[in-house]
Amino acid sequence: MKKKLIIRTSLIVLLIILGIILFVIGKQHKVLLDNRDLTIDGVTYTAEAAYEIWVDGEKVGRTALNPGRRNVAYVVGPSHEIELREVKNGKPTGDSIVKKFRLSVKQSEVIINIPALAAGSDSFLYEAD
Amino acid sequence: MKDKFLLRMENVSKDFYGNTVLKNVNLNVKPGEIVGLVGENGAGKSTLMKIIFGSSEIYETGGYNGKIIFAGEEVNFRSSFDALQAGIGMVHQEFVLIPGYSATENILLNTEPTRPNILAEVFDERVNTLDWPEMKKRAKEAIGLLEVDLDPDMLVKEMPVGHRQFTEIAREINRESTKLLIMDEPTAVLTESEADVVLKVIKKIASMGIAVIFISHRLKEILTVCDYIVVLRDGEIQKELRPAETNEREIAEYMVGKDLGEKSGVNREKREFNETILKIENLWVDMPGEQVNGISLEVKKGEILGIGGLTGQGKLGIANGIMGLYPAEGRVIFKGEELPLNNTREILNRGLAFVSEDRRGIGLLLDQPLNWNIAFTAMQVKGEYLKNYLGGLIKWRDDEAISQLAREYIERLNIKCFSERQYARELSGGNQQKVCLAKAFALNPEVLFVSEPTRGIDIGAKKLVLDTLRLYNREYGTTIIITSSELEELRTISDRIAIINEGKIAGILPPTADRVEFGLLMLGKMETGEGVLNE
Amino acid sequence: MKNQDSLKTVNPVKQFFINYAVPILFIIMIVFAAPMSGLSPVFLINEVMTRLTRNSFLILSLLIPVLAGMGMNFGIVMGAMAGQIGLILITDWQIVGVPGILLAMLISTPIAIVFGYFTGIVLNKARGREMVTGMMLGYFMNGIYQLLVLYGMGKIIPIRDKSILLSRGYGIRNAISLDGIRQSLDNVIKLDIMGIQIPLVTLAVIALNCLFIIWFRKTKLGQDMRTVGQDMEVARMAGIDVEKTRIISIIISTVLAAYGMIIYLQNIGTINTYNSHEQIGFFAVAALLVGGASVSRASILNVFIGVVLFHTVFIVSPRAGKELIGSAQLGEYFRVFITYGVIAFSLALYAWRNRIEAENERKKAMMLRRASLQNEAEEGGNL
Amino acid sequence: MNERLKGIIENIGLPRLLIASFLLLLFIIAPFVGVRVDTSINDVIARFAMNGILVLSLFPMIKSGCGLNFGLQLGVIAGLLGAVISLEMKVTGFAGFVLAIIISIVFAIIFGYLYGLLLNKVKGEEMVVATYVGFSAVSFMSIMWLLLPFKNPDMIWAYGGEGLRTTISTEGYWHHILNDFLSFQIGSHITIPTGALLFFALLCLIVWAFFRTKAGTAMEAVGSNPDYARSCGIDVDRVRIQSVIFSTIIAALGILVYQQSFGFIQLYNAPLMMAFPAIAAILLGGASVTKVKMWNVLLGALLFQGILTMTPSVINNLIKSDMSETIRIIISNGMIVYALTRRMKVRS
Repeated sequence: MKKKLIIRTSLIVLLIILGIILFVIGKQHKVLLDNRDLTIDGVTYTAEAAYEIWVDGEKVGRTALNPGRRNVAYVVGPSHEIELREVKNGKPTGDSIVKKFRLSVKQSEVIINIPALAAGSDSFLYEAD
Repeated sequence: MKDKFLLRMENVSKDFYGNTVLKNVNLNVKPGEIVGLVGENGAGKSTLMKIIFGSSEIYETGGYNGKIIFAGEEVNFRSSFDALQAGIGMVHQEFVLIPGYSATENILLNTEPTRPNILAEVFDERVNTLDWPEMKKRAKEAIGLLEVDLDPDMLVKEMPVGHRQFTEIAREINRESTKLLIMDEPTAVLTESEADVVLKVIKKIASMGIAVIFISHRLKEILTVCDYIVVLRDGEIQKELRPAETNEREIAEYMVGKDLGEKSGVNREKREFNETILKIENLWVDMPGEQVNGISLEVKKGEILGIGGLTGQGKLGIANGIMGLYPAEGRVIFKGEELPLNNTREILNRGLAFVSEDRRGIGLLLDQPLNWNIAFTAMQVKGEYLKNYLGGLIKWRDDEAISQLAREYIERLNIKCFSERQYARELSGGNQQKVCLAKAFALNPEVLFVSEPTRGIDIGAKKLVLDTLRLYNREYGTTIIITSSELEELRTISDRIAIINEGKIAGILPPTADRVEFGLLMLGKMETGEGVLNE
Repeated sequence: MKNQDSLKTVNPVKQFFINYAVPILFIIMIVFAAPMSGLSPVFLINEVMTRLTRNSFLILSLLIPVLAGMGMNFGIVMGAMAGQIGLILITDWQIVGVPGILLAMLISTPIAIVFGYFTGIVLNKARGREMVTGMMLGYFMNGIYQLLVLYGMGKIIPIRDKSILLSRGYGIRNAISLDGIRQSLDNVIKLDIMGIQIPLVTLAVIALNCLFIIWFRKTKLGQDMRTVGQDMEVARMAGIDVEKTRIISIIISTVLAAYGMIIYLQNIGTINTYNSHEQIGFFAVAALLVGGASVSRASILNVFIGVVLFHTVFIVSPRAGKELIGSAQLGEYFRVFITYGVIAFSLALYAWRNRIEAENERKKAMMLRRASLQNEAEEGGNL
Repeated sequence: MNERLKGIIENIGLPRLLIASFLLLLFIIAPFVGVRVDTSINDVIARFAMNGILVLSLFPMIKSGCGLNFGLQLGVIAGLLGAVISLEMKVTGFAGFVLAIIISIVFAIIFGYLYGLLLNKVKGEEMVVATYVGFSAVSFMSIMWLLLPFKNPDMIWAYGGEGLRTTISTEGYWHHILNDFLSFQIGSHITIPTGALLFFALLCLIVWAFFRTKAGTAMEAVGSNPDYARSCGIDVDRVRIQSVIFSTIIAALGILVYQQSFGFIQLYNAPLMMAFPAIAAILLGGASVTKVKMWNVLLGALLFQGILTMTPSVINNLIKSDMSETIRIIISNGMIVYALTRRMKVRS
């Protein structure tokens, strides 16, 4: 009898854990990609270059993201990879930056600032208001 | 210290709400013994069996007095499951089987062997899968023990009746714990050849060391198979007999009791009747539990004919069949004209009426007032107690006439009630019965069937009901056919008494005949019955 | 003698046509209407395949109560409600894809268990009229569901996603789109065989459910349910807890219906918050009956035959109606008529047949008894 | 004391008591939330007159033991046929209404007879079969409304469409023909629809009288105890068919009265769910699946319509949200579920 109780309780706990896992890996995040000027902690990053942006291996938007523009990507799950490929006059320059980032389940909508990312700042990602 | 008896009952008594049905019963059964139990209706057989089998009905009505020791331990079962656990099995008269299941499934019902399963750890043992090979094996074993020819894969609904009974027995045998098997009229629905096999099976079971309590109305069976015979009457054990030292006549004597000489209540008036009013030819009635198997009978105008017999033998089927309440076949000739069977309306129109044995179920509109109950049939069948308007287009109920009729009968039959507007449900059994009689009388019938008129009513009311019937018969010359389980009642009122056994007439006796003769007829001793009549 | 007719076994061909009157009728309809509709075979097969993956799981959830003798469980709408609650929540939480579907199932499970338990208790009280009570209970619970979703969500139950709320600030919108999980189960692995799309994973889930039912029938619990379904009194005398067994059968059915609803809606891609579940009961029951099932007997095969026949008629009838009479609206009404008509016809036929069969049984038993008694009498006479 | 209280509650029935007190409460708080009591009373009376006959139509079938008439829609369809045929013939005013009644009765007799035959064949499963017969009849008629060759331009779609309109106005034919008959005002906001109330009363009287005739007595006996009736030589099946026909006719008249008051004939899916409110009302009035009295009809119609009128106005004003529909669903269907789960005598 007691054994059954233990098995049942642990099964329920297991299911709850499964639920949490599903929550984390199935969570969809809206990622706004800003190629705009940004000032963080007194440092200003200015948008100068256009980039082709790849999130988790998929290209966002059909064309490159010009300075001053914004695009949107939807990602699912906690950890992701973003790649910027610089474009000049419609041609890739070959320069590319790859960056990994993590999102918590609370972050439904985040903004990634491209100039900050390109400049190597760690605070390129922040929550949208 | 091992008890040599498997079952010992010491001074077991039982009453239902002050009505004693069993008095100081002492019964001892050894392992492997076959005990025959006989008795009239109401002798207490079924109550005794219910006590042993732990029927919850007994527990709920206050239990019993006395001691029961089973397998060396005192027991007091609260439900049949307790009894089953302890090792008592029961084979019922009506089959407790699933018709759509095979013999195997029925034999192992709720005792199926299973294969363990991981999911059972989470949910319940019930999610274990059935172990079919094991089930088949066990079913075959049980059938093998009985040494009968029973296909374990055959569906019960496709089996002949006898095989269904074997299935029931096999199920009880299959329970390894079974030490005592109660068999309540296991042969009642079987033909003789099928019954013979069942008897063999019973002997076989006993030889395996299982004790059997065997109830049957067929004395021949009791005498062939039992080690000893217990006769119950009025809740008491009358006698324990050994088959070798007794005969059917003696058993019948103990069962019905000897006439005490004076024969006080018996109808001794000899009346002559010449004209035949009702001629029944080869009547078959399909009434569940009371089947009539080809009865021929003549009823004389003006007489009171009693119909007796044990429960389930078919005596109730005759009236129900003729009145069209259950499907009937055959010919019934009333005053020289054939009655259309299965057409209640027409039969009522011709002047026959019926007071049903099922007072509350068929006899009354429990939720309607008395005046309705009494006048309803007459209103519907004869168009009485109606006011016609618009040339008969509107038939308005004449409540005043109905109430007057009701008041008349309330007075004549001395029905105790506040007014004719009281609901039938609120009356006592005896008064309800009188309402039923009044309903029939209101039709002014030429032939009146009355079934079990005194069942479930107290002694004072019984006498009143019977007196009313007698009076009605004498006053109006109405032919009355009264069916009753109580022989004494029939003897006080009838001019002739027909005893029904296994759906046939076992014999017709005058009320003055010896009780034992009646007893023998009830137990199916047709030949001696006829013989006695000729003496 | 007139009674001897009843002794003869009924002509098996006739018996077959009586038993399968509904499916045969549907096959005839399809044979006539399909060519008339002018739909191409590939289109038709694709459509039927879609309906098959969409509906089968839901209909399978009806099987276990039939086993337990409780008839068609119109109460599966409550399972559907549970499924929808799960879907609404994951939509709000923005859990997408297969994890979203699984999470919706996980959330709907305890809700469905509670609903099923409640239904089981009510149906135990309404013994002998389970079907009509289950149906009315579905309507009743719809009120409770509205209370929860239309008034509770956004007020008592926090909903963050304003886009699924009504403009007044609480209560879920009439229609919410399931973009996050739309056909994500179907699309995990999708085969294309000669233009026919086959969503393998969904089919696998359905197959899993079938296996579950087959396995379940072989368990002790399944056997007990069968026993209860055949004869409650005998089951009780054998020591089976009849009430509990019946409740369990309804719980299983309700939980499966919740999953079925989720599978159904992920294929469709939008929830009609206040309508989707309403008709699920009718359509599922109708499809099962079209598949040749009856109130007391339903198999997995009936489910698939039913889905194919019922939905083929559904797909074909508006087009055929338009070709024939020039009215598409007519086909729409015809679908509804078919659904209700099939249920009415099957249930009536079943009740009627039961009465006739009982009467035949009685006559047969009487004849047998008579024959055996007469035989015995003759033998006795010969001795 | 406690026992007696329990007895009283048991007698009236807990749900009835709850709903009656709820209704009373609504009336009490109505003035405080700005709902006029007199207009509310006016609405309740109007709706009572409008719906009462549909509730009454359940009476004969419960009396004869056929149970709750879940197939009420058949009567409604007979009434709809009467209405549209009468309109098609362009007979206006009182004559038109009488014509509609006559045509409806003819259809109701035919439908009721067939429906009764069917119900006799499915004894024990009447309610579930009746529900779906009702549903399928409504959807079948939807097809018919499209196909039947009606010509009156007041009834068919003005342009492009096919068949009859979904709602047809009775304006110009027999709109408010009963409501306005002898109607009078009490105060400024209460109008008594005398004619409709009289018609309802007349039908109640006819039903009451019928159950005092030979045939009615037989019907009641069949409902009380079919075995008793059979043993008295009554053809139980025939009596049941009579009761079904009777119920169907009253339902047909009920929908006609409804239409003249409502002002529109609603076709297609409108009658689909009509059985449930009527059933809920009679149950609310104190009837059960097997027992009914005339006062159950009147009380039930009044209580149920009272709730329907009062909840939208009062509750909406009170909590500023429209919960009336949800409350209606819960009360009416809950009432039916409650009645279905009451234990009743087991009959063969």
